[in-house]
Amino acid sequence: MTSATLAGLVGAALVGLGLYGLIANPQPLRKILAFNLMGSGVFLVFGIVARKGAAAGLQADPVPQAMVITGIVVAFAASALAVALVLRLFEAAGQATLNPDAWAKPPDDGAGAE
Amino acid sequence: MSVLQALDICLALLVFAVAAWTIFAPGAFAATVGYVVYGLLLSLVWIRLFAVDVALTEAAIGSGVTGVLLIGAAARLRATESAGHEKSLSGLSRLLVAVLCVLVALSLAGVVLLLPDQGPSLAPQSMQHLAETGLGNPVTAVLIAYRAFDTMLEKVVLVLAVVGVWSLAADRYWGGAPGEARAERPEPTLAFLAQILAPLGVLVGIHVFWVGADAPGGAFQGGAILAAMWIIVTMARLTEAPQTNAVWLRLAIVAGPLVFLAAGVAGAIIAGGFFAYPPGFAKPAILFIEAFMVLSIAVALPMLVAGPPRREPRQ
Amino acid sequence: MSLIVDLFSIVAIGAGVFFFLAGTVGLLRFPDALSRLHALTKADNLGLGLVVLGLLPRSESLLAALKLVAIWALVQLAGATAAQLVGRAVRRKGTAA
Amino acid sequence: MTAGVSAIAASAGGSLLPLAILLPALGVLMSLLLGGRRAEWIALGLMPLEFAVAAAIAYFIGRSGQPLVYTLAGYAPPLGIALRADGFSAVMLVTAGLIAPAAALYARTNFATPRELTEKRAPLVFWTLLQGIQAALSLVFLGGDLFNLYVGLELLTFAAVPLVCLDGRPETVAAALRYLLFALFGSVFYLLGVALLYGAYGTLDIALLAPLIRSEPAVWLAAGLMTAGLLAKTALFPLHLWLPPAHANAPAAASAVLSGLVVKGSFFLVVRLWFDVLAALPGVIPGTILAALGSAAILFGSVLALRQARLKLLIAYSTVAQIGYLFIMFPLGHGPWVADAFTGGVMQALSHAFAKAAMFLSAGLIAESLGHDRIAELGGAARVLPVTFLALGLGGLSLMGLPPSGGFAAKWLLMKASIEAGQWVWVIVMAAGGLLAGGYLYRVLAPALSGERPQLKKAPARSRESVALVLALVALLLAFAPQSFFTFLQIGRPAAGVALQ
Repeated sequence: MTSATLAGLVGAALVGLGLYGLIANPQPLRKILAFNLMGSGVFLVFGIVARKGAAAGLQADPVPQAMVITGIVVAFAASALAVALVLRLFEAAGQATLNPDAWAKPPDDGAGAE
Repeated sequence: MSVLQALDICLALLVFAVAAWTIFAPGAFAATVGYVVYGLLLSLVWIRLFAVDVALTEAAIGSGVTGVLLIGAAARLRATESAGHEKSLSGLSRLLVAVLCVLVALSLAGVVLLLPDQGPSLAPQSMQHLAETGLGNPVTAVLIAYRAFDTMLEKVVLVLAVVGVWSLAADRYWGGAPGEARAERPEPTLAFLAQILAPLGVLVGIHVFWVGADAPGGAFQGGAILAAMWIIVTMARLTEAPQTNAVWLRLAIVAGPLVFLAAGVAGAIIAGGFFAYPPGFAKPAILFIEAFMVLSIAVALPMLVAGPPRREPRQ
Repeated sequence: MSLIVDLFSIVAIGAGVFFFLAGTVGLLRFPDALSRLHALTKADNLGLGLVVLGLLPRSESLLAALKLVAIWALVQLAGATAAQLVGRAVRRKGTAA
Repeated sequence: MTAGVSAIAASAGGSLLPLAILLPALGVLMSLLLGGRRAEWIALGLMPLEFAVAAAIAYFIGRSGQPLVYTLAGYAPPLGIALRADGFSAVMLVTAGLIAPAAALYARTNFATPRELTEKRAPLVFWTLLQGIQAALSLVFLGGDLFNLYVGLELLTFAAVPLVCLDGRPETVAAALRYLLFALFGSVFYLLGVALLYGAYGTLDIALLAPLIRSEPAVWLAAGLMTAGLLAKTALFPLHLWLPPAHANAPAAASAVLSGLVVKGSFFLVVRLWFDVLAALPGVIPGTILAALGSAAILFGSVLALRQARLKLLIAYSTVAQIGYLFIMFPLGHGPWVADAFTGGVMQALSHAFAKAAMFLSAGLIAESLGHDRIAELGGAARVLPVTFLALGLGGLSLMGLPPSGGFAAKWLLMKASIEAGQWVWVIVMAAGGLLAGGYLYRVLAPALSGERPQLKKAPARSRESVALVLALVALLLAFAPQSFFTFLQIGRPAAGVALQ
């Protein structure tokens, strides 16, 4: 088995693990971790695609590599926004949870809709 | 089986084990620490895939800056973590989710195994046009020339992310500074590290950007290293984040995409097409654009880590 | 000559790996945070130093050799700082408890 | 660069395509840089220009009868990136070019920077991100490269999510966070599919990829992953959970854009995927699955809309249902009825965009005027707010699919295609959906038309009422779209073009 195929299998496993964490872990911060894990699994799939495209004296196809670099920056930006939302929720509700029953204040009924 | 293959297998198992830890660890803080380790291991995998540019980006941004961001959040949330306010899934739905995820992973693994050993590639075309760009690193050529449009828009994504994070400030803090204020007596150990590391790191960051034209490296990686240095200096509380209404800060954040966009439009006027470079002047134009991108990345990443403004603006 | 260089590299890198291993065992087996920290930092610094030493004669240029030494120095610095910080956190927690 | 230059400006008017994306992108950057009320001026100042560009693109396409193509950076695909505009792209572009300014005019009251401040949080964020949504939608409608479209999807997410929680209440922050998590899940799945397609064929350019597609495992997996990802962003049942709280809690102007336009962005890509990229696959079974989910969305969303206590939540659940109609076209993609099915789907996207924007703006006015949007306490409200409720009702007409309205034209075309294809079940579902829509609108309108006149906290501005009314009227006028409009929609669809003859 080549190291590229091995990396591809790891990527597949990471996507599975990340997906599980994203759905099954109730805490928002753990979901963000899981999203990052899933993202890096996807990037690894790009990585083996790049490696299998080794040609013209290059060890790997540069186009998927560039896409991964773009993707890593976007994933960071997404994590930053998500973390900021979690911390804001923590400040506003006293709990960093998507479960409204645990918040300090009851949600209002739309009296202040605008 | 060669030694290298054995090492590959060990690395793969280690990555998988640490990844599983970040999902199944009992505490969010421990899971986050696991994620940072995971990111560093992943950089090694990227080296083994002969993608050194990606390895640098993963180490600097995927593991490094993301790690600081997530650990900071985990530390702030740690106190309430054990309160158990979450509605957990029932055992049965957990099982169903697990089955679904295993199915996705297995089909993905199957497809990956089916990919031909010599796959389709744009490597020959990338090399064929490399001389026109004046660059020696084909990955940089893809980012700044062939697919320049992607890269410019992705810089706009970063700007939107900054606006999004700032939008979470309280109204009275708008325009103020995020993060902790500068300390009168900074943490001595961290300050010592920052004082030695930051000047070196700035040199390394600029070096990585500069060699990126011809060797692994580039604007993303160099900018991320500079960003990390700023983060360390603010963590040591030797300095504090700037006010978010500061004109220089806003200029620094938009400079990269703005210069890139302007160059793209200039290409339409002087080089015959949006984002085209005039023949013979491609390399200086690219380095000019990249210099502003480094600046924007070096400023935008620390601002994203710092979070929304938390202090009232001084006039 | 090359045989001696090879031998030197093997011995130095082998010793370095041994120290890493010892440090890791210490991390896993020692009872409390401070002694774990002790095992880890000592062994890792020495281990990395030996690995770098073993690699030095194999570097292609003076610049590459300097980079190796710089890496070692930077890891020393970062390791020492991290150990300090962890140690302080442990002590603070210890007095609080 | 000699090899590349020949590929530039492949069609007259092609250079308008990058402009449609770069203008609002420039607006985003300048708004943050200059700050304060200048963000509002920049947004309002650029909007006419952006609309002119969209209209010019439509003009060039209509004149030549051919799609517009533009090759960026002088590198032809697969190495470079191409932008393409067909009839569908142009129509969506013009729609976005109308609805965004309408929402902007409406929003000027809510997002003005007060005189005494140089800059205020909510206005700066709103005006900057509104332009971000415009840039993202232009990219989504024009992108010819699957990875470039991924960047467009991310732009859309980053611009849309913070608008949901501008007021900072915990429930809006939670809604935004849930929205972001769904959207990120969608992006990752989409990107994974992109990786597999690149691995199989070495190109991501839609025009180059389409003829290469064969029925093989990598393609099917990629198709499944990308579709699932896009459905999460479009909020098709059962991935709709994020939508009602997000759309109901956002400020009305933002809700109008989110419900009217943003979900159409990812829907547009589902259409691109199955009608353009994967046209070679036998699409009846996946199409049937999509339509079945759509049917479930129609019934489920409508029933839940019937049970809501708040007007904005009712409208948001009705979006869940109306999204369902968009997916009825997918199993009808093969056969002589494909043109009707495609046109019906597009008409549904257009009429829902205008009708729903009108309804959210009306609901916003109602909430501002009465101080609440509780349905149980709307009695007599239409007698004091006649124009607002007229806009709400006319929008509702389109949702029900009653003539004359764009919604009627859409549903009629979809039903006609279903009957011709012998797929009667969709006809029944659509008829039931129309009845249920009538039910939830009756719940709002009937008491509002009778009963005691309630006391107004403040009367809505005529100009803002007119904005909502104009949008609702456009949704109605779509019913009178001439045959040439349907021909225009088919530009760039070779298979469907044959069926038209």
